[in-house]
Amino acid sequence: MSSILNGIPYVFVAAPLFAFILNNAVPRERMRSHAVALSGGVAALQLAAAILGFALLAASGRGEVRFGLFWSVDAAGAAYLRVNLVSLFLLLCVGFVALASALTAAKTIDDHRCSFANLFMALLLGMNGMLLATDLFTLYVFLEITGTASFVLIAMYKSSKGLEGAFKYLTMSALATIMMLTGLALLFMHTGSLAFADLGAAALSGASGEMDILCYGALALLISGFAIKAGAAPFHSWLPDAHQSADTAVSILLSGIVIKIAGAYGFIVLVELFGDLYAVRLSVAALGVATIAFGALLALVQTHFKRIAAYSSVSQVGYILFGIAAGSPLGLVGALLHVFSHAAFKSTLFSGAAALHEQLGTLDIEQMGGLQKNMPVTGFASVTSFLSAAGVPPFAGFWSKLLILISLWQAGWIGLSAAALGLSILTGAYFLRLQKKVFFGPRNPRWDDVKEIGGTIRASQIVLSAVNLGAGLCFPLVLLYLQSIGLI
Amino acid sequence: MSMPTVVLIAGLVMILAGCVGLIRTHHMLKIIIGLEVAMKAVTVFIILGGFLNGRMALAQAFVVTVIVVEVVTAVVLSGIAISLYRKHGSMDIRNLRSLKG
Amino acid sequence: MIVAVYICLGFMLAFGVIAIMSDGLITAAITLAVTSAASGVLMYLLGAKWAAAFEISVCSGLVTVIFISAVSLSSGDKTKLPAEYQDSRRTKRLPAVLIVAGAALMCAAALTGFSLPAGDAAQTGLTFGETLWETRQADVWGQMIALITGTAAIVVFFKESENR
Amino acid sequence: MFKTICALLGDPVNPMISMCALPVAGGVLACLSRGRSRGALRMAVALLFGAANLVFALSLYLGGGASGALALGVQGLELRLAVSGIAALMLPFAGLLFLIVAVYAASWFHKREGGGAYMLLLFISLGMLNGALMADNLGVLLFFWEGLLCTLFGLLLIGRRENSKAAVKALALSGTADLILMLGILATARLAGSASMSEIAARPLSADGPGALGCACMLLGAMGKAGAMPFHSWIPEAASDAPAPFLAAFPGSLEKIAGIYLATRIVTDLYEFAPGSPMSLFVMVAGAVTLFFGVAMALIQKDMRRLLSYHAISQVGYMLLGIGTGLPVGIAGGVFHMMNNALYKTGLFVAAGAIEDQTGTTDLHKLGGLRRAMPVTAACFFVCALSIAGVPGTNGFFSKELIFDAALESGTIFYVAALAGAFMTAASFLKLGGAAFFSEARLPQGRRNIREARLGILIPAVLLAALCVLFGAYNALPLQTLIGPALGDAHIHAGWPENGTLVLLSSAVLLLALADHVYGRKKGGGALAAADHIHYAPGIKQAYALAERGLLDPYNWLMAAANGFSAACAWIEGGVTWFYDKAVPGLVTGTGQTLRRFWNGSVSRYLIIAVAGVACICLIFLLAALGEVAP
Repeated sequence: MSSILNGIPYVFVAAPLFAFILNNAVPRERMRSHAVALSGGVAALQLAAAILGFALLAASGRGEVRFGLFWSVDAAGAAYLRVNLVSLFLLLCVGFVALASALTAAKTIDDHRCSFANLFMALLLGMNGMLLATDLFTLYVFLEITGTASFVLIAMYKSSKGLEGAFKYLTMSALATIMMLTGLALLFMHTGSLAFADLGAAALSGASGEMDILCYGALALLISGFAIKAGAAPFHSWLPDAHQSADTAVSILLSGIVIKIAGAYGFIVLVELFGDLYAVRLSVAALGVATIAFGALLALVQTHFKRIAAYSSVSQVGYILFGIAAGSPLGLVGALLHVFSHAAFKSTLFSGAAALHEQLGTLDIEQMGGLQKNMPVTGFASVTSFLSAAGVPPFAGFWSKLLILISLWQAGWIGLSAAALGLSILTGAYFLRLQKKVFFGPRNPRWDDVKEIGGTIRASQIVLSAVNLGAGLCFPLVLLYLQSIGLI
Repeated sequence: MSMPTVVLIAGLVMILAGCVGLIRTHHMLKIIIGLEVAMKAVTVFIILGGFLNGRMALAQAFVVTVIVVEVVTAVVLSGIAISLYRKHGSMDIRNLRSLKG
Repeated sequence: MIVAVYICLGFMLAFGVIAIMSDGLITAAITLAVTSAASGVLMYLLGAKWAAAFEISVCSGLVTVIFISAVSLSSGDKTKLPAEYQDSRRTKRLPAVLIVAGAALMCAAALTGFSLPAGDAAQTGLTFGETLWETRQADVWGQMIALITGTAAIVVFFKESENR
Repeated sequence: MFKTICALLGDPVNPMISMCALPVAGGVLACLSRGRSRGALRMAVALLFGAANLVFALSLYLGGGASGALALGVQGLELRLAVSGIAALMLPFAGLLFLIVAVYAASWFHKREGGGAYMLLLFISLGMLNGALMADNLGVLLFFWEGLLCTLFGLLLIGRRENSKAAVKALALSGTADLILMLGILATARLAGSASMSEIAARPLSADGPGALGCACMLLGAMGKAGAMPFHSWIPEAASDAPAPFLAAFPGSLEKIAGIYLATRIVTDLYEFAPGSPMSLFVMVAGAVTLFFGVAMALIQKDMRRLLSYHAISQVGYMLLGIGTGLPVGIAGGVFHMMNNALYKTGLFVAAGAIEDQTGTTDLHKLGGLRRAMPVTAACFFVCALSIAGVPGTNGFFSKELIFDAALESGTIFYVAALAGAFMTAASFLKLGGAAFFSEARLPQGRRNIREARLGILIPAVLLAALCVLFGAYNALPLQTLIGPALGDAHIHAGWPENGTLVLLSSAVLLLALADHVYGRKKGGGALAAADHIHYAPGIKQAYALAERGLLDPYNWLMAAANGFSAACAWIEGGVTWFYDKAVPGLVTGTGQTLRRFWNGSVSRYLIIAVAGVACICLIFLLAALGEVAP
């Protein structure tokens, strides 16, 4: 058992890397038809490995598994990678969303299949690397890789809008890079190391107990950088542009997981390291409040299906930030579970967008209406995602939001938890508007002959709706588990 | 005022200059210039850190990695800019207003 | 040494500002290369010889090449920025802003008594090569992956044609 | 006899329950009667069930009352019925009147539509009335009371679904009265610690202090059922188009029985009702106002139904005046007057119904000279009219004298008001009798051929008139045999009144009314116009105009207030709706649109916003560094 557990982490790096090499070693003409299937296989492998690893690690009672890629981790001062329960859970989410994205990509991506597979693997490597890293600088490097792969994926078709979205994302990311590197440099100046083990609030305050003003600056800059990457308001400007313009399969990846790994995971690390500093948690909470409100308000007035979904992602990231800001294990669990439930319902929604785009050729919700009859599966899947997002029991979103609210309450932020609860009305409002305009109401006669989508997208929609509901129904088990380890 | 303090302040001023360049320019490629100017200051910061805490080797390792990443970013940025130029026939970022709201 | 450091710092700052304010793209590229070189020298003076070498070769070399090839790919022999960009006019207050900001920071530092140590900490531990290869393996893997991502990007942007 | 019935039915509560249930069964039978012989069937049902009810009631009365509880199987909830005293007297009286009215109604609906539902509701009303009379528990009483209201509403609605104004008015006014009664019952039960009337009667409550609210509310409830002001205004409205049997049954007798019964119980059993107390004054004022203004409105009516209906209101005033004195003689007079009124007012309504049945109108402008065409009806009418006018020797005279006696003892002003009422009553009946029976016929051509009314209508009329004569000629029967024992008062004076001065004054007033009538006839040119000189007298004319326009109607005030209130509610509700439907979504989407315009797609703006955000986060950290932000 132990040897299996020790072997599992290698999958997360080796599988995408091997797929990348295979993808480029085989002639493109031959590879073309298999590239997306290859990506899907890697995603499925990652999902399976993460589930297995999570179960084994939880059963073994070890906190983490250290490993190096073709280097020994035992030497003093040697760098190492590691997986723990948090990163395995997030690796699971990555695999899950990647699989959903690959299923959609099989239908939506015609040209550039090989490039898509290449960049997909690079993106997976970037995200996995972030989750495996044990050093802030390594985290930064893989963050940049994630970002670069995302830019290229968005711009892949070189359509005017795709390029524009990628350019905006890149420009904002450049700002984030400057912020984060400055912060890292200032931290490094103070501590002499950027390994998680050497960092922490205690390390910053030093012997005198007084913290250097530069360290405060460094933390502020790091938080700003991650906020840009996470699309937290008011740094979210790039997010809807980029997510709207990308291919839907890419949008699933970006909205479903990239913003959470690139942004929210950064916050998780920061709060874990520096959570003792009240200002860190406070600024994350402030970002959370602004993000939920701005995202929901802006989602309410959009007319493009994917843009609504993108703003909804902004809004939901706010809830994740809330959970992280609570700074308690329960808050972290809530945030992680919300990452999962959001990944599930946002993938569902974007699969719906892919279906609508394939069948209708447009995503302007003003032109839609009454499509429930034509596309019952899409409509039903969309309803499950809506219910999960609005936090209606027993869907998955309800439970994760509930845990987040409880953790906020426990952290003494009663006003914030009330705000989170109140703002979730807006979530319901914009999703209801979307449902009404797209699936209910009178049908535009233009769409009389529209048929339901088939193939992998339909399969992914059915599976994802089942996950939305099934995860919620299984949630009491999760609660029991949490109770058994003393979190609730 | 010690020399590292002066370097620090000059670096901060230079980062400010880079950000202003990033924000004020209307030319896509000049975004790269702004970014690069700021990044110069940041690499100097890292080296200054090594200089101050005695971990110069580590600082140099960081800088090398940063430079590699920077180059990749510059390549991608110029790739996007050139593709956009082929679309719009201009490098004006004011053309990039079709996605908004 | 301190004087040399200050001179390099001055060069760096001055050419950086010129690069930002210039209307000509080639001018900007060249002044950026000078900035880069100045910072490389500064690093060398601070004791970072390998980083300085990288800075001078890659940044002032490779980035300038990339930049200039981008310029030539986009506008052929037209190296002047078109008049409507007017970067020099739009950033004409930049030096004043920077001087004010620098002075303000100086005053703040002086008033709060903030000062970094004078430096010259005894360098400890491994050499650059040992550090990079024996304690930063993860970063090296990261560099590699970044480079293959960059390659994939180049394929997408410069090799594949537009199909849609 | 009661023993026999008890032996047949077992527990004493069973015959009492059957008195509630039997009428309902009869009503259902009458309602189900179909086909050509349905009129005869209804008549048979009316006779059979009316007689059965009367037998039960008589057996109860002769058996000296009864008491029994019907346990409903729920702890603390029992349906307790108890009959004694005044209730025991009222039951056979109501049964007798009901029998007459039911026969009349069956006859009236012989050739008309809608009889089934009417009979059903009439019978259910009897069941409810019996229940209300027998109830010992105040809650049970309230239940039957409300049941009576429901049947009243239903009766008013029959056949007039489009024009349900009178029904709604009745529902609103009686419902208000019943609500007040409910309040009073709650207060009373709370004060007494029991809702059982027999238990409260053992230790009557004080009508002062906290008891005043309960007493006043209960009395108002009783007055509302009896139709006193200010709960009266639905009666003239209903009189305009309700079927004649309804008028005979409800405003004429059944409601008065219920209302006066309850008022008597309150005054004699539930509360210590001292003469001269504020509560007494309150009831007397209500009675005086009702009798005076009721009859004043009756005086000017030109329609038989409306005229009689205003009298029905006015007569309640006498009863209340008598009961309100709190004196034994007054209470006895009030109860006696109620019984008399039930007889002659029902007789008058029956006679009016007979006239309407034959001529097709009740408009006095069109009637006249019916004395010859309908002699029996005319005779009955005159007997009843003499009674209501209080001509010496009639039953109405004797009850009024008792009330006058009590009123004079309580305050001269009440006596004067009562006398003025007597004057106007006499005057209006002189006018009515003269116009309908004596003047020459004015009916339109083709309807001149008037015949005597049907036997089914004549018999009730004759019976009622005969009872009036009996109660007048032999007043010891009602006073000493019936009312005295029922009220527990052995010293009621029967026979000719003792106080000769009062008799003289009353007679003088009647003569004055006759003189006024003769003067008015001469001046106005006809019996119909005999009261016009009062109607159009300066000063009074305007008051009447206001009253005719309904401006003095408390119901209209209530409705105006209710309309104002509902308008205010609608305004508030509209505001709330606007707030939720327009303002909040408008604000939210407006904010969204503003934000949307702000994020205008410009990269520079995006960067500036981000830098501003960085500044905000730095500010948080700066404050933290300065120690301004702490958990």
